Order: sequence, then C-alpha cells, then structure tokens
Amino acid sequence: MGMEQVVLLPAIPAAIFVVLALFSPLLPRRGDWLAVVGMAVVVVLALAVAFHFQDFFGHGEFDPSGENARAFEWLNLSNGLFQIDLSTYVDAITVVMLLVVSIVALMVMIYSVGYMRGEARYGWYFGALSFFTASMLLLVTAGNLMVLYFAWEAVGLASFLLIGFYWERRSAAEAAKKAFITTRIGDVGLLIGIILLWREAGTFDIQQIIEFAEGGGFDQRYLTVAMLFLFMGAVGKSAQFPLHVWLPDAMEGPTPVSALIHAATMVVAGVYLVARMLPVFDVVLVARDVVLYTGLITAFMAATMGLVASDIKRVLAYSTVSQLGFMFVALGLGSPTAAMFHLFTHAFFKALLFLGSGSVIHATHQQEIEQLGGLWRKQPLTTWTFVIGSLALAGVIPLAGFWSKDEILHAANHNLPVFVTLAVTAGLTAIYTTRLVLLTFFGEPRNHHAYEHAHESPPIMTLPLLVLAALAAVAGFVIYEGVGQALGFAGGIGQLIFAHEPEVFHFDRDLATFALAVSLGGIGIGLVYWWGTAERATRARGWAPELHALLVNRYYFDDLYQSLINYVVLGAGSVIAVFDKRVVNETGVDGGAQTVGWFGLRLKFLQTGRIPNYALAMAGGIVTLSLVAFYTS
Amino acid sequence: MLRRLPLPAQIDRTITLGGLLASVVAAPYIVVLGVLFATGELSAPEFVFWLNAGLVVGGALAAVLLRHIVHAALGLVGASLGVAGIFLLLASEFLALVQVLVYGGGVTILLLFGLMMTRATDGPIVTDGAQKPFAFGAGIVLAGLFVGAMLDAEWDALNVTVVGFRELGIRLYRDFGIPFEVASLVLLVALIGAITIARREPAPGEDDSK
Amino acid sequence: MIPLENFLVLSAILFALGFYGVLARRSAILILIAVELMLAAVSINMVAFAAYLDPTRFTGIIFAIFVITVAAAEVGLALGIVLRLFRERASANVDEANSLKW
Amino acid sequence: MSSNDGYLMLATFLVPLGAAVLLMLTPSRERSAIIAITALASFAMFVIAVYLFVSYDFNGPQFQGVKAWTWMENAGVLGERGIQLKVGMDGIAAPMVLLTGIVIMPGTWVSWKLHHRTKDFFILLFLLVAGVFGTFVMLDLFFFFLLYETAVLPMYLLIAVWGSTRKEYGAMKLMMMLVAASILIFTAIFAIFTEAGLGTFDLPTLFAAEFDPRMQKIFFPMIAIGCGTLGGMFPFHAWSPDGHAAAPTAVSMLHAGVLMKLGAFGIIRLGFQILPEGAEFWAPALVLVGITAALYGAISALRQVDLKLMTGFSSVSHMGYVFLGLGTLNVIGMTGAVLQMFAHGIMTALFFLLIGGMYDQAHNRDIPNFSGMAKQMPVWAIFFILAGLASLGLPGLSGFVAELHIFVGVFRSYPVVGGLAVLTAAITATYLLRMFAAAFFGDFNPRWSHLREITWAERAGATVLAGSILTLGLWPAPWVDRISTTLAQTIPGVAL
Repeated sequence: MGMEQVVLLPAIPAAIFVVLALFSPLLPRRGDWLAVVGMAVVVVLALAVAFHFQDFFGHGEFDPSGENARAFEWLNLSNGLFQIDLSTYVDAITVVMLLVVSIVALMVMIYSVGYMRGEARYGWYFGALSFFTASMLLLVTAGNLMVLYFAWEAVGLASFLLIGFYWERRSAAEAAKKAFITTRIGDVGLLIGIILLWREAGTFDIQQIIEFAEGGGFDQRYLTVAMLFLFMGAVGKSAQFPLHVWLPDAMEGPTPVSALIHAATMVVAGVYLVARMLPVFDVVLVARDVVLYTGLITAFMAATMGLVASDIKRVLAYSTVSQLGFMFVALGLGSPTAAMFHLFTHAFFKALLFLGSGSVIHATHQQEIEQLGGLWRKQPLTTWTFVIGSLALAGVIPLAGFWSKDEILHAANHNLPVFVTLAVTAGLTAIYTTRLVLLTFFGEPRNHHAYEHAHESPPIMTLPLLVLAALAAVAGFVIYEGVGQALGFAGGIGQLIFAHEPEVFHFDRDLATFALAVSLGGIGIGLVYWWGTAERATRARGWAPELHALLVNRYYFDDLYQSLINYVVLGAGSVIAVFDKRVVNETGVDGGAQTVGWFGLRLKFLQTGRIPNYALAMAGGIVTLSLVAFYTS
Repeated sequence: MLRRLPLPAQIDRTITLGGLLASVVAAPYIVVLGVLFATGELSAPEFVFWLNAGLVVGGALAAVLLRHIVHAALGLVGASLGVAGIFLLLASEFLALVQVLVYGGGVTILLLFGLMMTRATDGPIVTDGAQKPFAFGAGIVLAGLFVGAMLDAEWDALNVTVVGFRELGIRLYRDFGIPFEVASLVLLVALIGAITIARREPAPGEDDSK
Repeated sequence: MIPLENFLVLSAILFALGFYGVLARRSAILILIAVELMLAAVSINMVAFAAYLDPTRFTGIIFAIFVITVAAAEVGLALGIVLRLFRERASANVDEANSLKW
Repeated sequence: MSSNDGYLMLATFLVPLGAAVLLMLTPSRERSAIIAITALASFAMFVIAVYLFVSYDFNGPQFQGVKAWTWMENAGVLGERGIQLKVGMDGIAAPMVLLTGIVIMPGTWVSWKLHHRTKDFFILLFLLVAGVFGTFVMLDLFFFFLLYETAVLPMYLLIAVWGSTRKEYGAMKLMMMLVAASILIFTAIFAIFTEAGLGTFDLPTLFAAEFDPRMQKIFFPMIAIGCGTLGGMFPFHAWSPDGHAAAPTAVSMLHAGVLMKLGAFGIIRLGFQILPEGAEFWAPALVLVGITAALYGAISALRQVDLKLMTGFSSVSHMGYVFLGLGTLNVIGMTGAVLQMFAHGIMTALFFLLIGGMYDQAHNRDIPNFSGMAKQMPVWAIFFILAGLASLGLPGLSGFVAELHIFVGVFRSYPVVGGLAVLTAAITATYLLRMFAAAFFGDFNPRWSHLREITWAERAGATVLAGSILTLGLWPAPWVDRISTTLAQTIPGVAL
C-alpha cells in the first residue's frame, strides 16, 4: 500500500458509519460484523503502510515531499490567497499513531460485540465507533492544519455521542455536555492558533509552516502567542490542567468507549498535535516550557486524585490524565521520542485496564471498588490480564510501561525539580494502581450479591484482553535496536521518531534501578495499606481529613467551574437578557412607541372629528403654501 | 329690522329683501354701467362683462352670506347664469349652454330636492359655524393673493376667437374620446353610488330584494 | 377688447368667496353650494386661458366640460350622502357628524 | 449562463405571483387543489433556483442572464434607461436565490397542516417569496426597493393572523421597525439617484458611477441601519426574537432564513457596491456592531427559556457574524459573510421547522418543561442536533465553512476581534448543548407521551435542509468560487 492511498484508512470506517447510521436496523446482527471486518481491514492496511514506510525510510534520509505529499484542493479563494487542501502526510509519528489507533480500535470493537450484546441502539453504537475511528485516522494522517482541525472536531463529536450513549441517564447527558463544552473551549484556542499561524505563513500545510518557522519567518512574541493558543487545543482534548475536569465524568460512556476514546486514542490527540508541531515549539522555548509545566502539574495532581477515587473507571481516568501529563512533560523537554513511546505503550496497557474493568462491571454490574473484592476466584483471566496491565502502568520491568517511563525520566535527567516531581508521581502511580487491583480483585468480597453474581466474561471479551496483555508485556521492547531491525526498521523507536537527530536509546543502569525501586516501593506501600481488609488505609484517612476531602473533591475544580458558569457566565447571560428586555426592547422600542402614544394623548384634542375643522386646517395649509409660493417666486 | 310693509300676505320677506337689494345695490350699479356705456366709456363687450361680473359676484355673495338656505340656492342660480354669460363673452357658446342647463337646471333642482328632503327650513336657521372669523380671514388672504398674482403676471394674450360647435365636437370626441368615455363611467358609478348610499337600509330579516 | 386680467380677477374673487363659504357654513347643502362656486371659478379660469392663449386647441374648454360633468356627478353623490347623514342624525349639519373621533 | 436565463429569473418571482393569483381564483374549500398548486409552484421555484445557481458561470462576466424591459424613460427627471424591469444575477445573488428556493419548498410542505384560512396564508406567503426572489435578481434600484417592500409587508398579516403567543405585539413591532427602517433606505435611494445625476435607476450604471466621498459617508450608515434592521443588526434587532417567536412555522423559516438575508444583501448591493468609500469609512463600525451582536446574541441566548426566542437570539448572534465579515473589507471575510447568510438561512430554517413541528402538538416551547424528548421523537431530535451542530460551527457542516472564512478575514484585519469571534462560537456551543442536555436527554417526562414523531412532510423538509447543510459543509467550493470572484470584481479595494 502506497502512501497515496493512505486516505483509504479513514475512508473505510467513514463509509461503514454511513451505512450503519442509515441502514443498521436492516442488517443482520445490526451490522456489527461490518464494523469489525472493516476495522480488521484497516489494521491490515495500517500494517501495510508501516512496511511500505519502512521501505523508503531504509533508503536513508526521509523525504516528506514527493511521493508522500498528497493533496486535493478543497477550497481555493482568489488564486491561493486562502487555500485549503485535503492533504495527507505520513511520517514516523503518523505510523505509530496509525498502528495504535487501528489495533486498539479493532480490539475494542471485538470486545464490544460481547459487552454491548442486547443493548438498544446496538447498531448505532458500532456506527458511532466507526465514525470515531474514521475521524481519528483522518486526524493522524492530516497534512494540513485545517484538515486536522476538521478531524479534531469530528472526534470531539464522536466522543460527545459516545459519552452520551446512555442519554436517558441524566448524568450521562450532563457528562457528554461537559466534555463537549470543555474541549470546545480548548478548540477555540486551537482555531485561533491555526489562524494566527496562517496569517503570517499564508498556508495551512504543516510542513510548510514548520519550514517557515524554522526559517525565522515569525516574530518571536507572535509565534509564542500562536503556539500557546494552539496548545490550548491540546490541553482541552488531552484533559490537561486546567481543562481536565471532563475526562473523569466522561466515564459515563460505555466502558469499551472509555478504553478506546478516553484512554488510548482521542485523548492522546493533544500529545500527537504537540509532537507534530514540536519543531515550531522548539523555535519558541517559552511555549515549550508551558507545555512542560502544564504536563507536570497535571501528572502530579491527577495521580493524587487517583489515590482516593472510588469508582474503578474514575481511578483509571485519573491515571490516564496523569500519564498524559507525563507525555507532555516529555514533549516539553523536547523529546518526542519519549512522548510517542509512552503514548504507544500506554495505549495498550490502558486499553487493557479499561477493558478489564469493563469485564468486571459486565459481570457484577458494580463499579464502586468499595463494593468489589475477591473477584480473582471468579474471573481469573480478567484478574491476571488486569494485573499485567497494572504492573505495566506502575512501571515494573520488563513490562511496557517501565521502558517508556524510564525514557521520560531519562529526558528529565538534567532538570532536578521536574525529575523529582516525576519520580514522586511515578511512586503515586504505583500506589493507586496497587490499591485498585487489591480492592477490586483480592481481599474478601464486600458485596456478596455482586460477588455471587460474578462470572468470567465470554471468550469474545477475554480474547482482546489477552491480545492487549501480550502487547502490554512486549511493546516496550521496540526500543531496542535489535527489535527494531527485526521488525524491519533501521533501528529502535529513537531512530524512528526524533526532533532533530536520531536518538540512541540509553539504558542508564542507575536511573533504571532508581525507577524500578520507586515503582516497587509504591507497590509495597500499596500492599501494606490495602492488603486484606485495608484497615490501615481507613485509619490513614483520619490523619488528615482536610487533605482527603480536598482530594475526594478533586481540588474543588468542578465546584469552581460550576460556580463560574452559574455566577459569571449565566450571570452575564441574565444581565444581558434583562438589558435586552428592559433597555433595548422596553425603553428603546416600546418606549419609542409609548412616546408617540403620549404625544397622541396630549394632542388628540386636535382631532375633533368634525369635518369643518379639518377643512379649515387644509385651508390654512393652502393659504400658507400659496403665500410661500407667491413670495419665493 | 324692517317693519313689515303692507303687502299681500303671500309676498314674504324673500321678495322684500330681494327687491330691496336689487333697488339699493343692483340698480345703482346698472345705472352707473349704463351711463358709462352711453357716454362711450365702455365698449359693448365691456359693458356685458361688467354686467355679468356683477351678477356672478352678487350671486356668489348671496350664496355664501344669506342665512336662509333657499336664498343661498337662488344666489347660486344667479351666479351660474352670470358664469354662463362670461362663457359667452369668451366665445364658447356650447359651454355657456351646458352651464345653464346643468347648473341652472340640474344642480339647483337637485339641491332643492335635497333641501326639501332634509326639511332644513324647519327649526332655527343657524347656517354659519363657529369658525366663521377664521374662514373670513382665510378667504380675504386667498383672494388678495390670487388677485395679486393674476395682476402681477404678464400675459401675451391673443384675440378671442369663436370656438364653433363643430371644432369642439371634433376635439372632444376624437382627441378626448377615452376621457369622455371614462367621464361617462364616472357618472354611472356616481349614480349607482348615490342610490346605494341613500337607500333605506333593510331591517334585519327583511328581504333584501324588495 | 376686455383684458385677460379681468376674467382672472373675477375668477379669483369667485373662488375666494366659495372658499369662504366652504369653511364658514354648517349645513352640508350650503357647503355644496360653495363648492360649486369654486368649481365655476376654476372653469372661468380655464376657459379664459383657453380663449386667450390657446385658441387653436382650446384644451381648457374641454377641461371645463369635464369639470361640469364631474361636478354634476359629485352633487348627486354628495346629496346621497347628505340624505343618509340626515337619516342617521336627523340633521344635515356637518359639525354634528363627528364620528371620525371615538 | 446564457442571456435567456433572464427569463428564468423573471420566472422566479412570476411563478409565486402567478400561483398567488391562481390561488385567489381557487375556492378555499378545494383543499387538494390548493395543495397541488402550492406544491407545484414551490417545486418549480426550487428547480429554477437550483438551475440558476448551477448555471452561473463564475469565470464569465459579473452580471449574467441580464434582460431588461423599459418601463419609463426620458420623462421628467428620468433619462435614458430611467426605470427598467431589469433582471440579472451576480455571484452574490446566485446563492441567495438558491437559498430562497431551498427554504420555500419545505416551508410550503409544513404549511399544509394549517387549517385556518389556508388559501389566504399561501397567497400572502407566495407574495412574500415573490418579493424576496425579485429583490435578489433585480438590477434596477426602483424595482429593487419595490420588491423589497413587497417582501416585508405581507409579514404583518402572516404573523398577526396565523401567529401564536403575543402575535399582535410581535407583528406590530416588526412592522413598525421595518417600515421606519425603510424610510432611511428610501431617503438614501433618492440621494443616490439624485447625486448620480444620470437620471437612471439602473444598478450596474450606478455601480460604475462616481459619488462624492462626503455624500457616501453620510448615506452609507442610512443604508446600513435601514437594511441592517431587517438583517437583525444590533441594536435594531428587537423585532427579531419576538417576531420569530410569534410567527407561524413557515413564516419563521422564511423570515429568519431568507428575509433577514435580504437586509444584509441590501447592505452589500446598495452600500458596498454603490457607495464603496462610505463603506470603507464605516467598516470599523460594522465590525464593532458585528462582534457586539455576536456576543450579545449568544450570551442572551444562554438565558432564554422559549426555544423560539433562543433561536431568535441565536439569529441575532449569527447575523452579527455577517456584519463582522462585511466589515473586514477583505475578500475572505466578505465571502464568509455571504456564506454565513446562506448557511444561517438553511440552518435556522431547519430549526424553526422542527420547533414548529413540535409546538403544533405540545403547544409549549419552554425548554425546562421538556426532558428526554429524544426518546419520544428520535427523528426530530436527530435533525435538531444536526442543526445545532451546524449552528455551533462543527466542521463538515455549513456553519463552519462560513465562520472559518469570517474568522480568517477578521484575523487579517483585527486579531483581537477575531479572538472574540471564535470565543462566541464556544458560547454558542454552550447554550445549544445546555438546551440539548436539558430537553432531549435525561429521563423522559411522561407529560409528553402523547406527542408523535414529526410528520412525513416535516421529515422530508428537514431532509432537504439537512442535505443542504451537509452539502455546503463538505463541498463549499461552488459557493466560495461564485461569491469571491464577484466580490473581488465589484468592490474596489477588496481584492486582497
């Protein structure tokens, strides 16, 4: 498969979406097979793209122009003054994203066949999932910022539709609304950023903008502002501080959706965007620092919130936010290699964790971890795959998470405060992961009804778990040059994705030992506090109730935003609505009418209703006009 | 008020007043005109003009000033006859004829019918409204203005030539054929309209066609 | 020869008298009479102009004919209205008809 | 486009006029005949409008299909080509004609369920449409204004007789404000006619004429306010929410969808094309008014309870974008403004169609009274959400294409205002999503279990409009080409 046909990748699921949206009730099994088969084809094509890509990557310097650039003119106003091309662009970042998106999407779709069985709107679910996949594939293959924005909004819409899948539930409807509006605020920034870049560069083409920026075409301050606006979009989509509030609520959607959209793919769009535009960020280091510190704050804050969350999916959601923070830290440090690597491994183990939690919820209809426990006896497959995923998340050697987190720590090696914060956060990650696993699967069952009800999920759901567990176990090894060569690439991931020059993977023994120690220490703390009946943890809660309350209430961000909306936004709405009613309408318009009415009331004595009076008035007019005519002529 | 003269009973104030007016105002006027004509101060057309002008103005004054409606209507007849004379003087016999026929005949008769049907002679006769002083002022100013304007302007007047019936007919029926037809339509519509307006409204339930 | 001005002044005086009559009278019929006077004044004016200034085409005379025609129609119609008014109000005085105001 | 297409342009307003006459001759008890006539006429208008849009050749001359019939010339103040019935289209009129054709057909369909004086309703409706079409295709100032007023006046009766809620108030306010605004336009038109001194009302001639810059500066605001009132320009928008709320479905559709565009079209035709220097002078004011209206309408809409009032304020906000785009004075922003006129037209028509379809059954439009409506009326909800997404500027739908052009155009001239404009799009998303979440989702309120899905006529109409939304959103090039070439050709200084 050549690079020109890469547009087929989004086109296939898009076509499936149209078919499912219109005709799904008419198809056998509501057309779920269509979505799954289509996705499988996409996976095959993505692999073909990867191999083709490696072909001409092997021949030395990678050349984005020529065969790779593919454009179809969509809009052209005044001979190129304002031109938007539907162009695709494939490079190493794209290839990684293509593989991640298509593989995870396929796994999730297979899993959903079991998970969503018997749901109303079953066909619509697969249609929406296809729509999402299409948008996401378009997003990662876009060679043009406008096309990227197009896809960016489309994934937002898909996310809205899927979070609100159970729209009869008030909470789901509210969550969908919150997600859409919050990301939309970020998108405002993204659009402004894109337009600002266009304003100076005169093009939407990403590579041309990068060239323009590297050639010093932008004013430094101007570019800083533009890139910060652009980053706003990434903050919204990737649920970074301060726009992180929507992601935990987004767990109202069906669990496979959470796995695909809110863990593995859509939320990393922000990371992808910054990685794609990193050469421009490199021109203005202030903007890159903003990326770094945003990521750092988010990573730490989300990890602490994950410590106390009680909903199995919310814990995972905070973990996602936190891990995304890690990726932004890596980008802020100028290492797309580490960020994309972490994105790659994270996608697999986080999807695994979500699907595993889905399996639990499917079996017990319960997602409060306080109500679970002891499930390992009932759901062995789920438990052990979940444990693999958790260890990978905690960063235990040799699972995938270890390698990528190590890379990020390595990138932060020279910046002590950042390094320390990251290390602490990594420890926290291990702690809350352990807590989650222990409370859910081990110890004594706390809710016997749920426990009795539990059973292992059908094979169609466990199969994806196994595949993802395997990937979560081995995905980290691509970092080795040997593995890379075995797969047909010239080297490891460091030679594939890089900012300025290929990176060689440094396995720093001391650093790795330290990281491992942190992870194991975190797991140890977790075991100590939550093993068995988790008495110690209950007691620990009493030490600092204010802190606990702060964490449980998510640093009061939701309350803050809610009151902002209630008092500021809606307040402004009320003020203007009252202004419009009282001042513009009643004073300006009705007031005008009333003034006329008042004069009418005062002057109505002139209207005697007697014709002779009117005739006299007419006569007066005639006489006056005659006088005027006589004396002016 | 004049004391009632010892005259036959059927001769009432109308005749008394008319006779008085004729003897006090009209007679001296005619006498003066006659003397001027006889002495050659006035040519024949001028004599006729002044005679008619007197009739017109006198009639008009009577029409707008007299308090009794019948007197006013008679004033209108007089004025109309005067206007007809003026038309003759302006060499358009046809118009003079029409004026006499339509006004002296039709219009006045119609007005008198109207008078009879509204029984306007009954009761106290207060014919002038409250805005009479304003009306007087407006009339004076307008008259002054118009007369001033007429005298102010300079006309390159030609001689009067007689317009024969023949030429008038050709002009009226050939060049103004369509307006003529339209005018007839207007008359018809006015006729129907007058009937519709003036007819007694059928009481509810009464058959409309009767 | 009589100067044109004579006719014009006569017509102006006649018009002003009619004008006064229309404004000063109460009875609808008297107002009608005054209107007729004004129309006659206009006719004189037009015929005079036609005779003195336009002897070959004499459009003014034609117009005077139309004026007389329309005046006749108007009188008929107006009398209809007066009759109706009288029937409704038991009076032909225009200042007692004030239902234009309510 | 051949010059014979001028006959078709003539047909755009002769067809509805003819249909109106035909309807007058039809007895009102012949319902099926009335429906047949209206169906045929509206379909004919639709087909003609599509054909005219498609056949306009944007590489050709500016005015195409020009046909003129002299009405009055060389008389009094009129010189050669004094007043003509002259039709012709440029690239701005083409999308507007298409818009009218697209909106009138569903508008006719949904009005068939009216049972009160159906015939009279359609007569007035077609009169209105004839005025709208005529204004768009007319190349003579005199007839332009005549038809402009023809489009405005039937509105009073349509609202006052067939409306709902405070209909007399709404109709009266609308009428008074629009007529007052017309006085300004009227004055300006005579100023233009006199100042040109050519004794002609011919628009192409007047486009080419030179006007004194001071005169332009005085009369441009008159046109901007006069036409802007019809276009819902802040602060002369007060008639619009109340008028829309009171009007019957089809009238709301036509009014918000097409008639408001007539105002903006008037500003382009009379303001920008005849008085370019005045426009240049006042453009910053237009930008200010536009952004104020956009924000103001959006923020007011946040607090509206009545669905139609919310849509009405949303219209104020979206029309603000139009004025914003016009004020940029560059080809991108102005193209965006015209695109927005089209996009907002179909989108808002869809909104009103759907609200009407629901209101006819529920007799209630207050958002808090509804909950979980997507359960009872899923098709309705899907169309509604589609319209909402178009309204909040989701890529792939019509609103985005238009808004993008406007944003880009504004950013070229006024970056800060551009930022505010983009922010407005987020506010729009907020009020629409709050409405969706409150009314469509959540538990179903059993009070509404008697409601039925919208009728097939409404579904068909909604499909036509939704199809237009998608077409413009996915393939805007035909619109952009026509509009931008014309703008670059006619308005001096706008080319870049």
